[in-house]
Amino acid sequence: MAKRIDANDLNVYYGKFLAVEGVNINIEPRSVTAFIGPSGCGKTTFLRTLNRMHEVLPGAHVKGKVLLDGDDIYGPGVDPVTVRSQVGMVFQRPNPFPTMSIKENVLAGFKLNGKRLSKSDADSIVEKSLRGANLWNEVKDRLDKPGSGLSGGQQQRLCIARTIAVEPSVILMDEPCSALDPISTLAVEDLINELKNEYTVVIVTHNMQQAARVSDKTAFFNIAGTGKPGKLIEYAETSTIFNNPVEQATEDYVSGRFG
Amino acid sequence: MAKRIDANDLNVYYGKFLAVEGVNINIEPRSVTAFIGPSGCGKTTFLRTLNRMHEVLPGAHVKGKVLLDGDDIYGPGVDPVTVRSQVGMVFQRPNPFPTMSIKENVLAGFKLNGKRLSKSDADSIVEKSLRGANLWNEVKDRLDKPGSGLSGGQQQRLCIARTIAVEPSVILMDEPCSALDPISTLAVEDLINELKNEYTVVIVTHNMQQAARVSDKTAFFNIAGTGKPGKLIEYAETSTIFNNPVEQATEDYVSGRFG
Amino acid sequence: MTTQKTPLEDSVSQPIAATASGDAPAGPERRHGRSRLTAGQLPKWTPYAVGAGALVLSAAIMALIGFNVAGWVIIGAIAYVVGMYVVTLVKENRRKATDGLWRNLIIGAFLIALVPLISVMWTVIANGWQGITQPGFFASDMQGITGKYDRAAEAGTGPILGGIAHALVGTLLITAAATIISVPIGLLASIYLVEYSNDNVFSKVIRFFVDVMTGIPSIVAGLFAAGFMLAVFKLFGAQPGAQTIGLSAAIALSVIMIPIVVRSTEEMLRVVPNELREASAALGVRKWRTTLKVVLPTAISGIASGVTLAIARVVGETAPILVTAGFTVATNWNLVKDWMMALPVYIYYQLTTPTAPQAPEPSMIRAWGGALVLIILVMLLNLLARAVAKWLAPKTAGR
Amino acid sequence: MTTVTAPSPLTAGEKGRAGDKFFSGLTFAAGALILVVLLFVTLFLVVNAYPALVASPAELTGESFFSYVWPLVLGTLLAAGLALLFATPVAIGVALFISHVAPRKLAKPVGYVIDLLAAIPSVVYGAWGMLFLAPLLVPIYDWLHTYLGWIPLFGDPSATGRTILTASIVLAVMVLPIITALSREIFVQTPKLHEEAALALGATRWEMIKMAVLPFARPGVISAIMLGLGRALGETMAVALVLSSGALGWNLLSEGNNTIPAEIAANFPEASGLRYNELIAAGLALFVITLVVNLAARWIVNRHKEFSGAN
Amino acid sequence: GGSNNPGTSSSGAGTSGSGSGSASGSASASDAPQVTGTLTGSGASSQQSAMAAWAEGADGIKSVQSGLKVQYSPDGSGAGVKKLIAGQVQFAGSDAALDADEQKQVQTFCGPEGAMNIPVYIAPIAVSFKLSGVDKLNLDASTVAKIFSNKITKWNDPAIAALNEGVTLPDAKITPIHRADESGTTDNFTEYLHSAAASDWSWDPAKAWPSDLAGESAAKTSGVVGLAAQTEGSITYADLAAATNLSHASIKVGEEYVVPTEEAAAKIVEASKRVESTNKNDMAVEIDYSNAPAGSYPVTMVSYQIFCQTYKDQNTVDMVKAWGTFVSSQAGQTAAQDEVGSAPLAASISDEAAKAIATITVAK
Ligand SMILES: Nc1ncnc2c1ncn2[C@@H]1O[C@H](COP(=O)(O)OP(=O)(O)OP(=O)(O)O)[C@@H](O)[C@H]1O
Ligand SMILES: Nc1ncnc2c1ncn2[C@@H]1O[C@H](COP(=O)(O)OP(=O)(O)OP(=O)(O)O)[C@@H](O)[C@H]1O
Ligand SMILES: [Mg+2]
Ligand SMILES: [Mg+2]
Ligand SMILES: O=P([O-])([O-])[O-]
Repeated sequence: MAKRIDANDLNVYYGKFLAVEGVNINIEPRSVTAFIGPSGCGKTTFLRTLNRMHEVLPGAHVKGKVLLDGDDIYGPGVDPVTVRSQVGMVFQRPNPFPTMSIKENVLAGFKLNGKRLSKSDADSIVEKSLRGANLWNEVKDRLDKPGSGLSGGQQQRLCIARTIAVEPSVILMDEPCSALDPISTLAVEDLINELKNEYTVVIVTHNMQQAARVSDKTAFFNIAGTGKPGKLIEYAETSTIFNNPVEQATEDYVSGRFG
Repeated sequence: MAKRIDANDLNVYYGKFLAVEGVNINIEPRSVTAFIGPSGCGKTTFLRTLNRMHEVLPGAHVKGKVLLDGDDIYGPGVDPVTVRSQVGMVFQRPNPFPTMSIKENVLAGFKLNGKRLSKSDADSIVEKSLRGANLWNEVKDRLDKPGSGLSGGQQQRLCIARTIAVEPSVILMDEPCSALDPISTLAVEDLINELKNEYTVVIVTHNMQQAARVSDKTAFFNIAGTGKPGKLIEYAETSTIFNNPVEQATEDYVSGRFG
Repeated sequence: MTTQKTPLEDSVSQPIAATASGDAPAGPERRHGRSRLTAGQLPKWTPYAVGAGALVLSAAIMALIGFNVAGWVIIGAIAYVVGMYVVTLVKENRRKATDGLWRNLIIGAFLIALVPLISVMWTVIANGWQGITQPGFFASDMQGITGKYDRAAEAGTGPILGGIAHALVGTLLITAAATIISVPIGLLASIYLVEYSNDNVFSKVIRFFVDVMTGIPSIVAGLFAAGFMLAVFKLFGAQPGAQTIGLSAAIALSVIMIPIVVRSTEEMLRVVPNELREASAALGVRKWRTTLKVVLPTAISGIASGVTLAIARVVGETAPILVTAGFTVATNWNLVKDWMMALPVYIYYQLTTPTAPQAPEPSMIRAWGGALVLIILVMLLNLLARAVAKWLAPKTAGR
Repeated sequence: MTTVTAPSPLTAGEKGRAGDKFFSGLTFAAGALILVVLLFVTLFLVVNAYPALVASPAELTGESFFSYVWPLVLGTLLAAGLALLFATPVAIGVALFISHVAPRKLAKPVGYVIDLLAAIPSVVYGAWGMLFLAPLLVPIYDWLHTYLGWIPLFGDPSATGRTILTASIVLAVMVLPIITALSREIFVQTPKLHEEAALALGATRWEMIKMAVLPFARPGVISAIMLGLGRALGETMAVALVLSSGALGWNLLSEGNNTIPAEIAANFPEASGLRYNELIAAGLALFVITLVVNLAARWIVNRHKEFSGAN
Repeated sequence: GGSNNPGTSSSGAGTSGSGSGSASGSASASDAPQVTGTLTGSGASSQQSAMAAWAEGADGIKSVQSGLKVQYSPDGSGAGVKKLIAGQVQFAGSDAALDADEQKQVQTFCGPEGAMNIPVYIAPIAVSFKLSGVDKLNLDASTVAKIFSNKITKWNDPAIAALNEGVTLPDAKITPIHRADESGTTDNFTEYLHSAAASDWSWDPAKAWPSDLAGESAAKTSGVVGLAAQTEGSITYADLAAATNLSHASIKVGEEYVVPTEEAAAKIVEASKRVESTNKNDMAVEIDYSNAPAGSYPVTMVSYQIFCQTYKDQNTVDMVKAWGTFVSSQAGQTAAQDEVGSAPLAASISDEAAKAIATITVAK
């Protein structure tokens, strides 16, 4: 199920503004990769290019290639929808559908695509996904209540549940735990560890410890200054990045006081 | 400038749903208080009652008293606007005004006072606030660009800058660093330390280390189970909470694996 | 997002909001001394005092220039608004004064809007009630009704005969047909503008011309539709005159409706947050499904409002229907054959060419009765639209 | 780009894509259809107006088509302009009242009540205007003339009250619900997040509206006003019934002035030959005005373009 | 059920008969063969009330031709003529006879002989006023012209007073009210002023009120009548039958003042000359205002129905004949008089109309 991702010389633009420049990276299947770096360096931007969410914004576009198991997702004739159904994403800001109940939110990936589910299948998917996101116990009694009536952390976990419910090959997570308490964080990290057995997982995090705990490889992004594009500075085994990075910038960043 | 806050027997409702029950807490002026607790336990809810933001939601109301330097902010005839201009707030989700430029965002609250600002005054306030939120360097060249074109962490810092620009007596921060990288987090923590000299600061955080680092006192909230109200379990010096808490629940929580 | 956004309940010590705010009950034991939070605040009775003062002042002014109630109330209201502003400005501060001023102006705007509403409604109900309570008013058309009966009715020697059945049937059919034509076109076009066009030149052209289209006078729309249908019918070799049918009227009305639907829907779609589209896209949902299942439901309340507005607009049109669907006294259920009557046409002709010129009263009664029915019809539609919107709309709650 | 030998699995899902293509094609077709309709309307207007545009002055109502139509053009703009002037502030006030000021329990019924105004057919507005409003306004016009007569707008008052001012008031009442309903829907959609942001800064309700609601709603409100303008420009029956039409004049209190739709509606039934073409040409003139007014409005709007509030 | 229509219901011949007292429907009073079908007309709104009587009334066409359905759209004379020319209707109602141009255009549909104008509706146009304390007023053409051209502005003007000895006229402003829409009424009224008071009325007669004459106006007959009734000191011109709640001026003819009545109106039409026409059966009349016979009322409008000389098929011919003959017959005219108060055609004109209509045939 898991697929590998390779980005070759990827430049990412917002209109004319070059936000991320020249990224080359190979992400192995069945692995967890963490993106770290200072705020505004382009982690989210780059992450969003991996499932073609970037181009949703007006004027946003990329140059270069992103290969999913060797197929260029920006190749001619490629349907972004096909890409996105294989590469799922959890956003930095939780965004449950306000028109839907908690249950419908979890099933959104099926329901919106018009797939029919038997009630028992639906129930089991809902339970499995919500358990996976460590939310089941908190919401099992109010599955029919609107998803927007949840606390910030609960909403974030709901979005995680929604994404894993459709079982994509690759899961991108943009700071999935930033709104979570340690217990939920732990649960999500466990989940990531589990997902790794079947999926390719990419996560953006500001939490070095988390990166150190969950990821196999770590990519450090940095930005030279305001208005400059973000760049991939170093990409290596997580232990290398945290213990003996090649670049000075990496060392400076990871040895700063931890968040 | 700083003011003390006392909550007496505070119950907080969403319509009929009792979300937080029986909180008694005394927050000293010129101190930093951290609220910790699992997701969904009512930290945000309680925090929002301290500047009457809670009642903005339909059906939401409180019972009990919150005293700001001895005056009940829920007393008869009290204008919430007066309360809010004394008790500032940074939200869990960054919310810069999308139609305003970065500069206008920073000045948004300040301008409410209606004092005419000379351009140089305005500039110095913008710079001071943005520096305080560790955002100045990243945005100084694009102060006239929209605030919504910033990265998640940048937006969050923009909101912090906007709040401190008003110089309220009390500053409430709901997970201000959750979207920030370690460097910015550090800057915000430094800022909190500085603010403490003049203001009363209350912060919600999931990061135990952060709570330990910046706060003088810590309040631990917990929830007995789904549908039950959140409660203030223990409130004491931060060192006490982290080293020898009275309650078992507190001990369990703070000794869990850290986020 | 809520369907009907509730007001933010931060009361500014004004009676209207105080009733609704979720204030905690006043603590029984007030602290000695006034709270600093309420320091410098105007006492609760201020609005009443200023109001009384304003009315007295207004009475004095009216005494000078001749008393009349409307003038007294209007000048009193202005004096109250100004008075409250000045008092708050002097006793509290400029911000509160401005806030109060705008609040009063906004409430004032509402009250001003009520005046014509009540007046028109009063006129219609007072005149129309007798009409709709005539026996057989809804069940009969105008076949066989001539001036003789109206003269008798006006002389008090007979009942008021005739009714609106034919016009009601016509209006319902024509409006339904126009709605069926315009709503899908309008919705789809606005979806194109917001979701698919990427603001290309073509979309700019559409948007611009849709605006222009809103200004086409209804009579021109009618003449156009009549000419267009004539050409179409000629093309198929039909008898000239065969194009005078309900469907032609529906097409004329569509020309008026479409721009309203497009414009209102476009605005409503535009305010749907992008994060919802992104959330759906990230789940691998196709754009058309995202549009239909996420974007539209989120905007449905506004869309329903726009569609209702469009229907309300065309359901009251006279000229375009007359020149396209003809004029008849008999009930016709067939949209594609024979002339068809519509309520506004009926009302217009009953008003302007009474069945009995010497005894216009029964015609007036029928006309106002028809007007009342038309209004009730649109209100029912409005309720229906709201129900549909509520049914499809976001479940409320939350931040 | 790549020289793929085997087809990429990513391009395989053509089937699923058909739905998208179909739907986007459908929306495009709808947009194109609107343009086609408008093209037909334009064609209809031009073809039917042409004879009047090229006719010798002797055959026309006025000395030339231009001299016939320009007073009507100004009259139309005057009536619509006044109507918008009256309606817009009230309408936005009412919309704000419903969305942000009225107690929650009141908001819905109030919105419904205001929608009632939209439910009233234009014939009825016309009848109301001529039978009820016009006589009511006579003393007020007298008063205006007595005290403000030095302003040229308030000249000799009419004995019947059927003046351009009355017509504008009726038009204002008619466009009010349009602007109100759409603005209200937009106001209601203002993100809570931004409203709360403003309130948390210590904004009063009005300041919150100014800071968060109005900027967010600005484009939508402008659209609503444009729709109202379209209605005011194109309204036929109400003006035809209310206005005692006549030559163009600045005196708002006396009979006189006319609008193009009313002129067409009043004279179309008896028009034959060139007169008919002349009326259609007047319709074309209105079309052109609408075009110009919209161009101007867009130009003004775009000049002040700010950051979009939607996202 | 629940229908309160007096005549036939839409289901056909059955009569629910709640209000109708006279014999109708199946009782075919005519010896003419029965025709069935729908006849479509369009045109002058002035005829609409009479049309209701002819098409729907108990004494209307249904009483002689129960299978003939006639529908009439009061679009206005111009629109009606246009539709006839375009072949969209089978007959037109018009306040003005076809002019030479229109006669030519109508030949496309009606065949080379064109169409015939048959007078069917004669209406006195009353000069009506609202002046409290005054209900009788004598006026002559020149005074009327001066009033409507804003030369006389007060009710107690010497010119009016001179014609009304013994009447106390108030010192009140006169508010003349004219038709805002183009209309046959205005056409006839201005025609009268133009020919009877040429020196005081310089404008050419037209359907539209002179554009340089300022004044209050309202749409449609009911509009001017309603506005006049609302406005003290007003004066207007309108179809006598519709000018309710107003007083009517007597108009000077020769040396006497004639009260507007149906009979007086019929009289002048009878005395009028025919207009030259390319169709030999055309009965368009031109009222001669200057030589109005004594006791006739000159301000009179004649409204026509316009029929083709030939139609494509026999059934249409039969329908048109049945209809046209009935409407112009004494029976039809009396029905309209009963219902609307229009002036019945003189018997001689009826007869002539019957002959003209009898010549209608199928196109070869
Ligand atoms: N919609 C946009 N339009 C223009 N510029 C943008 C947009 N979104 C982000 N940017 C800019 O692109 C750069 C990278 O932003 P990005 O959101 O990828 O940062 P990030 O690494 O995710 O930061 P954070 O950790 O704060 O989320 C920043 O300079 C940001 O201001
Ligand atoms: N608008 C709302 N309506 C109803 N219930 C709500 C609403 N917002 C929050 N709740 C409920 O109130 C409880 C407390 O929520 P709150 O947001 O205060 O949690 P929290 O401690 O801030 O959690 P987190 O750390 O995840 O932000 C939760 O059970 C939540 O589901
Ligand atoms: Mg980011
Ligand atoms: Mg929270
Ligand atoms: O019959 P009119 O043409 O005067 O309406």
